[in-house]
Formats: sequence, C-alpha cells, structure tokens
Amino acid sequence: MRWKLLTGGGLATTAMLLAASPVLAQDGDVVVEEVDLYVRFGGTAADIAQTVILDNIFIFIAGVLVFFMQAGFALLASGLTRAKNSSNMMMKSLMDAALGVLVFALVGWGLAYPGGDGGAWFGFAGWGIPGLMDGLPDLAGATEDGFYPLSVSSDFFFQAAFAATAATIVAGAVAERTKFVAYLAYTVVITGFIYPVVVSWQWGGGWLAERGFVDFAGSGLVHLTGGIAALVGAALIGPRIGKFGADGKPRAIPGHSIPLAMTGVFILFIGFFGFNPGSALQADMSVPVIAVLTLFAACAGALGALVSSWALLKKPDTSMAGNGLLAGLVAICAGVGSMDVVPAIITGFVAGLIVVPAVLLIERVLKVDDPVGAVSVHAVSGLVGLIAVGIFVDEASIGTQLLGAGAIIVFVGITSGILFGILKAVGILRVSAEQEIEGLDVSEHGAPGYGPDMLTPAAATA
Amino acid sequence: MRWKLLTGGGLATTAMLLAASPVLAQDGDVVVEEVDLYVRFGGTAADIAQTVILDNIFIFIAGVLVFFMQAGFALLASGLTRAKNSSNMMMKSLMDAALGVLVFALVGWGLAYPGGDGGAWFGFAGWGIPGLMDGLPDLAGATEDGFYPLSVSSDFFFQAAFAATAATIVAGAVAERTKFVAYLAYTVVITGFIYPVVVSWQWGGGWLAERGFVDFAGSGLVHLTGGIAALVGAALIGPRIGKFGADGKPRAIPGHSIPLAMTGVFILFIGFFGFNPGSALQADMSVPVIAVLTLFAACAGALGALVSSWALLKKPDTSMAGNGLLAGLVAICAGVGSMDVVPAIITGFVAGLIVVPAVLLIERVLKVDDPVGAVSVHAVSGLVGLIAVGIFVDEASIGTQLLGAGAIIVFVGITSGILFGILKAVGILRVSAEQEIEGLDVSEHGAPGYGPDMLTPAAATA
Amino acid sequence: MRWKLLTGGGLATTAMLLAASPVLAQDGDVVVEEVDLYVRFGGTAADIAQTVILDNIFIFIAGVLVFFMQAGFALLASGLTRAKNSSNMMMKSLMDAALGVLVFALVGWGLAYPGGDGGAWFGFAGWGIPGLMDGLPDLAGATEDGFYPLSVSSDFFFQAAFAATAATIVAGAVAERTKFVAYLAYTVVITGFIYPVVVSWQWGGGWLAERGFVDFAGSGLVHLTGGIAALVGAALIGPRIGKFGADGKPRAIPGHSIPLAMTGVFILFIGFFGFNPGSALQADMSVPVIAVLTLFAACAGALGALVSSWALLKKPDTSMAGNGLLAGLVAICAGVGSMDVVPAIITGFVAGLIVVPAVLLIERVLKVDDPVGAVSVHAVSGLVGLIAVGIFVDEASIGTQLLGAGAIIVFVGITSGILFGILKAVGILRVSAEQEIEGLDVSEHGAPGYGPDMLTPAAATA
Amino acid sequence: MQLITAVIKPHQLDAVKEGLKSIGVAGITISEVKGFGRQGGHTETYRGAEYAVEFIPKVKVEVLAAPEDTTKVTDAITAAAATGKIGDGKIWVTPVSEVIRIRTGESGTDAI
Amino acid sequence: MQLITAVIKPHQLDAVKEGLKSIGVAGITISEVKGFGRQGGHTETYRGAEYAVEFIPKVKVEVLAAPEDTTKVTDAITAAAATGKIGDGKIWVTPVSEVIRIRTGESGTDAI
Amino acid sequence: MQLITAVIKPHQLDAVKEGLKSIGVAGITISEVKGFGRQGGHTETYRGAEYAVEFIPKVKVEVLAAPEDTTKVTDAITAAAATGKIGDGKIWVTPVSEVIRIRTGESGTDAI
Ligand SMILES: Nc1ncnc2c1ncn2[C@@H]1O[C@H](COP(=O)(O)OP(=O)(O)O)[C@@H](O)[C@H]1O
Ligand SMILES: Nc1ncnc2c1ncn2[C@@H]1O[C@H](COP(=O)(O)OP(=O)(O)O)[C@@H](O)[C@H]1O
Ligand SMILES: Nc1ncnc2c1ncn2[C@@H]1O[C@H](COP(=O)(O)OP(=O)(O)O)[C@@H](O)[C@H]1O
Repeated sequence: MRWKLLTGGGLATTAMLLAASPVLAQDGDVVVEEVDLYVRFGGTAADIAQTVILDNIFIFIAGVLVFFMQAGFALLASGLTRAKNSSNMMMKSLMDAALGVLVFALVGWGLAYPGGDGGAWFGFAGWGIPGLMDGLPDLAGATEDGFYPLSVSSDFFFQAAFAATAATIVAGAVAERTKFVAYLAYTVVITGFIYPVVVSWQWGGGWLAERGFVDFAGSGLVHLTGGIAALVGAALIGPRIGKFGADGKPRAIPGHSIPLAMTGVFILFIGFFGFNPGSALQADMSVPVIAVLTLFAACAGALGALVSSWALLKKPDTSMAGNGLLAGLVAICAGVGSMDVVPAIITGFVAGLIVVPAVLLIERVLKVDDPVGAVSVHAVSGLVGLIAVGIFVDEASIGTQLLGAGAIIVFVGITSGILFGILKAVGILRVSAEQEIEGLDVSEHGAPGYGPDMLTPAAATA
Repeated sequence: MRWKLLTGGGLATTAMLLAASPVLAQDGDVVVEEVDLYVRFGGTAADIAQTVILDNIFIFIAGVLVFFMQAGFALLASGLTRAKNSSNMMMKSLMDAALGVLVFALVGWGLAYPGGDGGAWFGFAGWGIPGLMDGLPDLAGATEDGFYPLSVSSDFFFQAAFAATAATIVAGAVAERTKFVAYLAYTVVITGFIYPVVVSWQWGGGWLAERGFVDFAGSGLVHLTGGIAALVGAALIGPRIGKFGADGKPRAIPGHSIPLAMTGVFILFIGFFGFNPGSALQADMSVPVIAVLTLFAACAGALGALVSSWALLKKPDTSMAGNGLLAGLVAICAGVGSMDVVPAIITGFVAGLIVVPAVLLIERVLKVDDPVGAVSVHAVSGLVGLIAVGIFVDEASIGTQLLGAGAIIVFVGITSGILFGILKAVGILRVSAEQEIEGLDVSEHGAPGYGPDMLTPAAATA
Repeated sequence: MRWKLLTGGGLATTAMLLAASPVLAQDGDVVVEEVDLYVRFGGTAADIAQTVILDNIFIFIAGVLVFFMQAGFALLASGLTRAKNSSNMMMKSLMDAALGVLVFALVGWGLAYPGGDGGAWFGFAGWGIPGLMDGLPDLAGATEDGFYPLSVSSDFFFQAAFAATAATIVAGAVAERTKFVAYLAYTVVITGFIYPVVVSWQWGGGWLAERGFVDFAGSGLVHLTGGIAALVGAALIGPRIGKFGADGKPRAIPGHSIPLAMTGVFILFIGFFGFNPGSALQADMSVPVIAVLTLFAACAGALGALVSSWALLKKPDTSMAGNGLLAGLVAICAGVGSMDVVPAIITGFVAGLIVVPAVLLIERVLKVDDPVGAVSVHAVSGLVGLIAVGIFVDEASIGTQLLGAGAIIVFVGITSGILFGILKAVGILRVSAEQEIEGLDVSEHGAPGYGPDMLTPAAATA
Repeated sequence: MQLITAVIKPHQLDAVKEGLKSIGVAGITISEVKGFGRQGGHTETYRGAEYAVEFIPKVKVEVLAAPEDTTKVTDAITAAAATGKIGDGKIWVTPVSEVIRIRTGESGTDAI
Repeated sequence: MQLITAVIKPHQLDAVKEGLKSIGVAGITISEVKGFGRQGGHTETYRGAEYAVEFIPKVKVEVLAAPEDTTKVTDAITAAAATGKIGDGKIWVTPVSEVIRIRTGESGTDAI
Repeated sequence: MQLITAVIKPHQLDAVKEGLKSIGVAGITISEVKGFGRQGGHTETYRGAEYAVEFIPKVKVEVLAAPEDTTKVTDAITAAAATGKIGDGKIWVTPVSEVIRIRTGESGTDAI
C-alpha cells in the first residue's frame, strides 16, 4: 500500500510528521520545502476553526449525497417492478426515509454509539441525540492524528442517511407483495434496533472494532446488513404470484421501466461519492483518493456484470450491468480507505462478475423472488467487499473479516427472521392475492401510479 | 434554545467570545482548551482569505442545490398533470428559470437589495448588479460577529435561484390551461417586481427586518409569496375543464405519472439542503444544525401527511405524503436558524398534517383547481412556518410574524391579482377549450410530450 | 474586463498583490484595510494545508457534478429516441462511463498530460496514472500566483469525468441504429486516443497552449471534439430507417418521452456547475463569478432557442429550448474564465439562437440524422464559444481560436472517420434492418426497455 | 342477436355509457381505436420536422343486444354521441349467431 | 366461416391460448379492451377526489374458424376462461363471408 | 353493407392507408392488436429469465364498404399489406345490416 489514511479503523498512527517551511524566494515564487498535509490539527485558533468548519461542511455535503440515494433506490425499485406497483415503491422509499430518520434519531443513535462503554453488545447511550444543537464539536479528546472534529449534528446527519439506506435496501427485495404497514414496521425495527446494534460493534467502538475488523464505509455494516434482511424478508414473504411456474422454474416478470431504473442507478452512483469519501469523516487529502477508488470499482463492477451477463445470458443485460455498477460500489466500501488501485479494480470487477450468477442462483436455486436483485447487490457484494479487504489489505485479517461477516449474517438473519416472522404470523406482512393482482397502488394507496392516459388497459392487471 | 446563530435576522449579537489556546501536550496530543468556532474573522490575512473563500464556495454549492429544485418542480408538476401537458410543464419550468434569472439580474436584484435606503418600500439600487465581476467581497464593513463575506457573484447566484423558485411555484397551480406566453409574462413580473419587493422588506434590510420579523430561509418571503400568487392565479384562471361536476363537486383528474412526481419530491428534498443551510450565507457550524432541523421537519411533514391522508382519505396517499414532506420543508424555512429540535419536528409535523385538509378545502370549499397542491404546500405551510417561529422562538413575536405574513398576503394578493387580471383581460391567460382538450403539448409547442409509442390513443384527449 | 482570474490559460500574471492588514478596532469591529484574496499561497504550514485541502475537496465535488452529467446525457438521449431503444440508450451511457474511465486511466491520461515534453503532438507519459495514490499534491513548483495544488487523484477524478463526457456526446447522434459493440469500440478509441491527444495540445501544455489558445473549460477540447466525432459517426452510419422520405425530405421520428429528455437537460444544467467552475481547478473567488456567467449563458441560450424555434417553427419547441440551454452552456465553456457579463450573455444567446437552424440544416442540407441534436449542441455551439472568446477577450486572438478549432475539426474528423470507417468496414457499426425495426432493446439486450404493462402494442415496432 | 358497434369521440364516452345504462343495457365493451375520415387530422412539428397526424383517437363501443333492442341501442348511442361536429363517428350493426356467457355457459339472449 | 369473439379476464389469456392451441387453432388475434357489466367497477381516490372506475380491463380474443369448428372453439374458450366469478365475460359468433390470407392471397378455409 | 377487417403488420399501415385512399375509401378505423399465428414469436430474456413473446404487434384495419366495393377494398389491402413474408395477416369480411352516421343520423350507404 502506498498511502496511509488518518481516518477509519485504526490506521491513523502512521501519518508522517514533517516540518513545514514555506519560503518566499526572490522571484516571487514560493518554495515549499515540506508541508505535512496530514497534520490537520495545529496552528492558531483560527486555523483550528477553519479545519473544523471545513470538515463539518464537507460531511454535510456528503450526507446530502447519501440522502440523494433515496431517490436512486426508489427509482431502481419502481423501474424494475410493474406499473401497478410504481406508486407504492415511491411511497415506501419516501416513508422509509422519513420514518427511519426519526426512529434512528430517537433510538438508533443511542444504541449505535453507546459512548464510553463501547465494548458492550447492547450499550445504550439513551434516548435522542445529546448535544445535537450544540453546534460545536467536542474538542476535548482531540489528538494530532486521531482528531475527530465533527459536531454531533454533522455526524448524525451523515449517519442518519446511512440508517435510511440500510432500511431501504430491503424494500426492493420484498416489492410488489408487501403490505404498506409492514414496510413501516420493519423500517422501525431496522433503523431502531438491527442496524444500530451492528453499527455499535464497529463504528460505535464495539467488539469488532477491537478485533481489528475493517469496514471503512459499510460493505458489511450497511450493505450486508440490509442485504441479509432483504433475503430473509423475501424468503419469508414468498415469491410474487406467477414468479415460479408449476415446474418450479422462475418466470420473468419484467419491470415497467428500465429508463427509470437506470436513472436510479446513476443517482446511486453519484450518491456513493457521498457514502464512501464522506466516510473519511473529515475533509482531508484521502477524499479524492477514496473517490477515485470508488469510481474504479464502480466502473469495473459494471464491466464485470457486462461480461458475465453476456456470457451467461447471451446478451449484455442492461439492468444487470446497472446491478454490476452497484455491486462494485458496495464491495469497495469496506476497503476504500486502505486499498490500492489494482486491488480496488479487482474487487469491483469480481463483485460485478459475481452479481449476475448470484441473481440467477438466488432465483433458481434458493427460489427466492427478489425483483431488483437487492440480495445479490448488497449481501453478496458486501461479503465480497469484506473478504477483499482480508485479501488485499495488510493490516486486515481475513479471519476477522469473516468473523465480522458471520456475526452480521447470524445476528441480522435471526433478528430479521423474528421480525418478518412476527409480521407474517400477525398477518400484516403480505397483501391478499386479489390486492397483489390488482396492484398495490390501487389497493394500498387508492389510485394507480400512472394515469389512465399512460396505462394500457392490461397494465392494471399485468 | 440551546444554540445561537451568527447569521440571519438580528440573532448574531449573542455569540460567545472565548479565548482559544491550543496546547501541544507532551504525548503528542493536542489539548484544545477553548476554541470559539464562531469567531470567524480574525487571525492573519491568510486566515481571513480562507474563511472568505470557504464561505463563497459553500454558497455556490448551496446555490447549485437550489437550482436543482427546478428539476424537482418540473417533475412534480409534470407528473401530477396529464400526459398531454407533460412537455408544456417541463418547458415552462425551463423558461421560468431562464427568463426569471435574467429578469431578476436586470431589475429584481436592484429592487430587492436597495442598499443604503433599506427602509424604503420601493428602494431601487439601479439596473443590473454592480460589482458582479469583482470577485472580491466588500470587506469594508466587516465586523467580528456580523461578518458578511460573500462576493456579489456568490450572493447573486444564490438569490437568483430563490427568485426562480418563487416564480416556479405558481406554474403547478395554473397547470394544464395556461397560455405559454402568460407563463413568460408572469415570470417577468414575479421575478422582476413582486418577489423583489417582498424580499426588500426583510433580506433587503427594509421595514420588516427593522421590526424584528424572523424568516430565516423564506417560509414567507419565498413560499408564501409564491403560494399566494399561485392561489390568485389559479382562482382567476378558473378550473380545468371537467374539474368540477355540474353539482360543483370536484372530480379527480389523475396525474399521468406518480413515479415522475415523486422523483420531483426527492429532488426538492435534496434541493432544500441548499435552500436552508445555504441561507446561513456563510460556512459556519450552524450549517449542520440547520441541515438536521430541515431533515427532521421534512420527515415529520411526510409523517404528518401520512397520518392525515390515512385518516381523511382512508388510504395513505402517495402524492399527499410527498406534499407533506415538502410542507415540512417549507414550514421550517422560517425558523430553521433559531429553533430547537422538538419545535422543528412539531412545525414539520403540523405542516404535513395540515397540508392534506388544506388541499381538500381549497378544492372543495374555495373551488380553486390547483393540480399539484402548490397553494397548500407553499402558502399554507409557509404561514404555518411563520407562526411557528412566533410560538417557538423567544426573540420573535407572534404579532410581528403575523404582520409580516399579512403584508405579504395583501401585497402579493393585490399585485398578482392585477397581474393575472390584466393577462385575463387581454386574453392571453388561458388557452381555448379546444386547445385545453387537445393538450398544451400539441397546441402550444407543436408536438406531444410522449411519442406515439408511449401514448395510448385515448391519452391525446384524456 | 473587470476581473482577472488566476487560473486557466496564461491569464494568471495580472493578479493584484495587496498587503493585508486586519486591524481590530476599539468597538470590536474588525477593519479590514486590504486583503488579497488572490494570494492563495502563503502564511504558515497550516494555512497552506488548508488551502490545498479546500482546493482538492472542491474539485472532488465539481467532479461529482460532472459525473452526474452521465445521467443527464442518458436521459436526454433516451427521451429523444423511441421506447424500443430506451434501454439501449441507458446501457450505452452507463458503459461509456464505465469503460471510458478505465481506458482513460490506463492510456488516455498519459497521452493527455505528457509531462515535461508538452510541446509534442503525441507525448506519452506512460501507462496508468503515476502518483495516483500519493494523496499529496506535488508542491515543488508552486508559485504564489500559479499555484497548482491538486493531488493526482483529484485531478484525475475531474479529468476522467470530462473524458467520459466527450465519449458520451457521440452516443446521442448515432442512436437507434448502432451496434452495442460499436459503442464499446468507439468509447475505447475516443477516451484512449482521440480526446487525450486533443487535450494534450492545450491542457497538457502542448502547442495550442503555447500559441495562447483560450479554452477555459472545453468548448473546443471537449464539446467540439465530441460533436465532430458525433457528426462523423452519424454521417458514416447513415440515417435511421424511415428518417428521410423517398423525396429526401426528413421525417419526424418523435422521441418517446420529453419529460425524461428535459429531466436530462436539467441534470446537465446542474452538471455544468461542476464542469465550468471546477475548471478553475482551485477553490478561489473566481468560482462564483464563473458560476454566474455559466448561469447567464445557459439562460440566454434557452431564450435564444425559444426565439429562433418560435420564429422558424411557429411554436416554441420544448426540446429545442432544452438544446438552447445546453448550447449556451457549451459555448460559454471557452470564455467563462475571462469574459465579462454582457459578452457571456451574448455568447449564450447566440449559441441558443443558432442551435435551432443548425439542427434544421444538419438534417435538411447535410442529410445527417442526429436524433438528439448532439452535433448542433456540441460542435456548433463549441465553435461559437471558441469564436466568442476571440471576439470578446482581449488576451485572445481570433486567429488562434480559429486555428485551434480548425485543428480539432481536422484531427477529430480524420481520426473518427478512420474509426467509424473501420467499424463500418468490419461490419460491426450498424445493426441489421430487422434489428433496427424490432428495436435495440430486444435485439441487443434481450428485453424491451418498458414492460408489457407500459408498451402499447405498436411501440415494439414504432 | 345483434352486435352494435359504434366509433365515437372519446369525450362522448361518458354520455354514451349513461345513455346505454338508462335504457337498461347491462354490458358494454370498449376499446381505444384511431379513426381516419372526413374530419381530417392535423399537423405536428417535432424538432422542426412536420408530420401529419391523420389518425384521430376514437373509442369503439360494442354492445350485444337482442334484435328487438337494436334500434333502441343505436338511437341511444346516436343521441348521446352526436355533437354535430364532423368526426362524430359511425354505428354499425352485425348479426350474431350465438352468444355465450363464459361464467355460466348460458347462451342466447340469456347470455347478454 | 365464423368469427368467434371472446371477451375474457386478462389473467385467463394464457389458459385460453393454450386451450385453443391444444384443439389445433393456428391463429388468434387479441386486443386490450375494457368492459362494463354486472361485475361492476371500483372506486379510486386521487388526492382526495373519489372517482369510479367502471370499465375493467379485459382482453378480446378473436378466432376465425371453419363453421364446423365453431363449437369446439367456443367450448375450449369457455373451459379455459371460466373462473366461476362474475365478470368472466362473453363469447359471440359472427358469420364471415370471406377470409383472405394476405401473404398468399388464398381465401376461404385455406386462409385460416 | 360489409365490414372488411384486416390484421396487418404495423409497418404496412401507411401503405394500406394510401392504397385505400387511392381507391376512394373515405374512412378507416384502426386499432392496435396482437397476433398469434404461424409467424411464431420470439424469446426475450429479462434478468436471466427467458420468456416467450408469442403475441406479435399487429394493426387491425376496419373499413365499412358497400357490397359492390368489397373486392376492391380487399384487393387494395392485399396489394398494400403483402410483403410475402409469413405473418402478413388476414382479411375477413362480415355482413353489416345497418350503418349510421352519428353526426347526421344518415344510414345505409350514405353513412359510410
Ligand atoms: N368507411 C369507414 N369504415 C370504418 N370506419 C369509418 C369509416 N368512415 C368513418 N369511419 C370512422 O368514423 C370516424 C368519423 O368519421 P368522419 O368521416 O371523420 O366523420 P363523420 O362520422 O362525422 O362523417 C372516423 O374517424 C373513423 O374512425
Ligand atoms: N351486452 C354486452 N355487450 C358487449 N359486451 C358485454 C355485454 N355484456 C357484458 N359484456 C362484456 O363482458 C364482460 C363481463 O360481463 P359481466 O356482466 O361483468 O360478467 P359476466 O360475463 O360474468 O356476466 C364485461 O366486462 C363486458 O366487457
Ligand atoms: N384463425 C385466426 N383467427 C384470428 N386471427 C388470425 C388467425 N390466423 C391468423 N390470424 C392473425 O393473422 C396474423 C398472421 O397470421 P400468421 O399465421 O402468423 O401468418 P400468415 O397470415 O402469413 O399466414 C396473426 O398474427 C393473427 O393476428
């Protein structure tokens, strides 16, 4: 590895400490002999203030990009499902975010960042977000190399966007058959309990962090968590009517709009430039490096899926290539703070390559109906990302990476199994067959997603 | 209230002034005893330059986000109207922005920011924007706590985006029946006269500012203004053909695409993170706090509309929930610079709760046909926001808030009444019944918004 | 001209050098006598570090905005073509970006920025991107006024977005009839050879830069390059079946969705605020000025096309107005670093005015079938922009501008002629007539872009 | 039995449906069609290229009726669909030799 | 020759197609129609305004058949399309005086 | 009177319309249909799942004509719609007992 990052999982200690001595030469040129751009904390009060402010402004912007991902998920899910459920998909994305943010604020935050007693499995710092309105970061424990200059509000803004993402991932997998109240219910549980607990293990300073688990931007904590919940949800709710023939073979249920779905992919692509570089949690010179690695992994992921869809399906499949781009982005999250270029490209490419057979296997072998490929993109690629770190990053251990992945899979698998199991048992998980055939737009929200001037007659029951 | 903001309406004087003394401890840790992040102006020339540059870059980025809202408004209006007017809606949003910006530059700016004689009702600093190309802010009057570091170009860029927003709000309310030239005409008057005059009262340092009116980001100045003009326009132009039955009861005219409309809502959501935090007009630690309050109000607004649409309409309505999110965003604008968390959530929630009955009342009682709910989202929620400040912010007085709201309602009501009245009298306000039935895409712009491969035959006359 | 810019083509030497002396007056006000905001490089090590970091963060954000343009191009091209090719258009935009970025990283970068031997026509700094992971910029040659503080990663991130743009421009012009493999092939050649060579002449410090050619953000280097390749490609591939009648007269082939196309226009509008201000390559006070000039040119361009479409086509055409906005944006790229307000408005307006007759001429006279107007928007407006600089910017010479334009036209014309000629000769340029009639979605990617619930029966063959 | 087919203006559909309901017609089948006729079309302009839109949206209404009801039905449609402007459309009547209700298998007039 | 026209529920189309194929029908023409009948419609609510959706999506199936095959065809459709629930639709049979295969110009039963 | 119904390839519609215009036909009604026949369909693949598209887009053309014009009309359609490739479609002729022009109430040949 050719560079060191001051942020993230314990890699901060190796920053160089050079003397800086700008000298004004005769001809008006400034000769900079040595400037340590990684010494972020020093100088006058004004210097400190400026560093802190830029960090917080940067995280705010990154958070906005991550919130933009909600539009991407909504469009992707809506586009890859039928017109009769298009309004429902938009609605659930909106409410995922709205409800998820408030629940995360009330409960999730306290669970995710338990404060001093970080090692605990279920630490809880209390309700709400202490210090949210203070505006100022707590500079007390600041150190030269591990400086943590975010105000609580910046930090919360960014983390809330992640929590909303974790919840939204599930929606695509259970699309076209889930009761609207069930969406609300699982959003509460995921943003209020499941996701925060997983986060507490690592970003909250818990047991995984202590063991040296590396997951810079959340291949595991966010995507594997969301993807496993999606898998469990989709498995428990069962396939859409007509998805599997009498012979058990999967049948195609084409989404209503690839242009909308791919617009979603492009928006998610943009959103990941908040997700990954923002995970540096400070505006330092690692940001552009992270951005480039993110870019490379995304591109390689799209290429990987192009290759595997061409090979496996005879034609280069559009939405699969979109899934591949996302797979690359998801997979690079874990290592983007500590990987080199070639490993990043390999990680993205492999994730893209795998996402296509993963989609086919989940459908053909597991018989799980995941209309948008959420499980493949988030769970499978998230896992690829965690393992890639174990392989390519010296400081990381493959064992610890697998331990972390296993813990997430088991914990999320069990808790979301209980969650969806209860929803199913109580009878509020799945709509009736009539409602499913009619479409959730009308049966759940009162009116179709497309006006009569756009809908062909058959659309209402397609 | 637990925090003070250095920006906005007169709240700046209370910033703490602490001594800053970073000390390098033996173990390499930096111990920061007290740093005043609100002392933005001090230190060396380099420090000042950096503060100024970051402020200006930040406002540029915020302005870009606000301009992005044009896409949101276009999609929202297009999605909630019929396919036969979809091209017209996109076109008018584009020209609103294009024409509005140029008119605001030529006339509006001088009226909005009349310079020294701020108290005047119709001050006018002259044509165009003096100092636009200077690049440098005017540092002459800078004070430690009221530092105003924006260059004219930054300031104009941001304010022009607001002016375009005020004009665009109207378009949705008068959609599907307004002549294209009427759009151009009212855009000129709103961005060149009505909006700038209102702005001059407060942000231009006029009489409302002197009375201590609080409207941080424009619940009143932007949204109430746009919403009242929308109400007057929609009332004067009359309902769409077929909107009200012979019995006077409103009939549904479903929009052609909820997915497009909700994409617009998501984009507007993102845009408000330029609108509100950018209204700090400097890159300080208030930005993330404002962002979080904006986020909370938006989420609470969506929840509020979910609740009220579920209660009043039996089903959770998708576009109403979208309206609710926007209502929360609009309502929080006024107080986002000085409210605490719980009041912000209450403000957003109440705005969302109210937006649904407001839509129903405007349609059923006022018999005004507002296809996208612009009046409810902007005028009603804007009013909610102004009143909320009166209730929740100590420094603000409910009387002054109501005075400001009343002044805006009366002034905009009268001027836009004259505006739309003249357009109507001259016969360029509304298309003919034949054109309305055919659709504005073909009759005004020559071709339908959707190709023959997308349009069902009936769409052309739906 | 009223302002000088420290960035871009050789205009840097005129920056003022004032003494800065902030004085704390008795009443707590800070009196700033003179601060030189253009002295970006000086002060302590902390000051330098902060300047460098802000520059790099800013360029990262600008790069994200430019990457967002991929979504805009995809939507514009998809919306202005038929439903049966909508998936293909999204797919090729995605792969343009994915493949283009990787090829530019591997080959293009080394060709575009050949290092010391800048004067060479085909310098080549070698494979890949040396120093990409260093994180730190090379401060060795930094001067007070020509400071270049970007790290290789920031620089590459931004430039890669430009390379992807240059390739994507072509796609719209050859839409609805090009083999998918041909897209991949020309993306490789454009991002790996044609575009980098052109860039090396100017931004790579080559012969055009030495002659004082001015092209701040790429009216010529990016847009003229892309537009000429688009023209050559569209000419060589021939028109779509049915585009020209037996009488040789062009026939309308309406795009399937103006709402999608115009959403693309709005996104491109936003993206240009990364494209142009980001081309300052540092976060200085020129950014908001560039933003305002960009805004004005865009608005004037939309107005120009409104006027000319109204005059020439009897009605104000929606997609033409969108083309006009883009034409204004493309034309202002060249001079946005050195123009004054009125010239910028004139440049944009003229570009918009011309884009409509250009579309008609290319179709009616040249008999070239360009479904989205890519040649008019990028080549014609790019040329307008280069010439406008010659007219309005003192330091620039019209002769040099024309020389540069001519060189680009000749070089790109010949190389892309060879490229598309070979693709045609080898038989991988154009799909068969059957495939074209069936639509590329099914024939190239296996499934239609719209589900059966959205497609009217005729859409499949429209 | 008879099949009465009418091609009408889309905006008259509501009136026709109400007219048919009011004379006791219990079932109707409609579809979206496009008509070419004396009414002529219009010209649209897409990006500068004019094109004639010769086919105009119409709605086709089909009603199965007992022979004795035929005139009642055609009268009701004519009354409701006529606007007096060119393009109001046509009605035609075709003999039907058999009608079956799928649900029950009933046939003949019972099936209508 | 006869033209057998059936209006069925969209979800039964696959079954009907298979049923017809299995009795040797080689060609079918279908179209999307909307039906109004005993089945009734439902109410939708758009932004607070209720509206009745009285026309329900149906698929119209048309089969040209030799007179002797008519019953076979109607039986096959009835069997495949019946769900027993209201709204299953109708079948009707119209006489056809001439059938031509465009490609070859063949006419009569050969053209079917 | 007769009703001539033709199911043709969508791409031949323009030619058919011109052919009919040239023999003096003043009115046509068309609709979008899908056909199943000897032409067969094709296979599409969506996210890895193959599915057969058995119904192919066609356009149905309906022309009311006086009995004496029937052959002229069918000939014109055949001439214009034939490409010689499988799937060119069918024409069939049904007797019509009554035609009414809604606008005027005219009936019989006058109404065509
Ligand atoms: N000969 C015909 N065969 C089939 N349909 C016809 C015929 N003539 C007219 N139509 C249908 O009737 C519609 C109205 O006919 P048109 O000639 O425009 O006006 P009008 O019915 O008032 O005479 C046409 O759009 C077409 O759908
Ligand atoms: N008299 C009729 N003429 C034409 N179509 C009819 C008629 N009656 C019913 N239909 C068609 O048959 C469909 C089913 O009829 P409906 O009365 O709802 O149920 P059922 O066929 O079970 O009695 C209707 O939706 C309509 O398309
Ligand atoms: N028996 C039939 N009944 C109704 N429509 C038919 C029948 N046979 C064919 N068609 C229609 O004619 C179209 C063309 O028929 P097909 O058998 O594919 O080719 P061809 O007409 O060349 O023999 C079909 O797609 C279908 O719409």
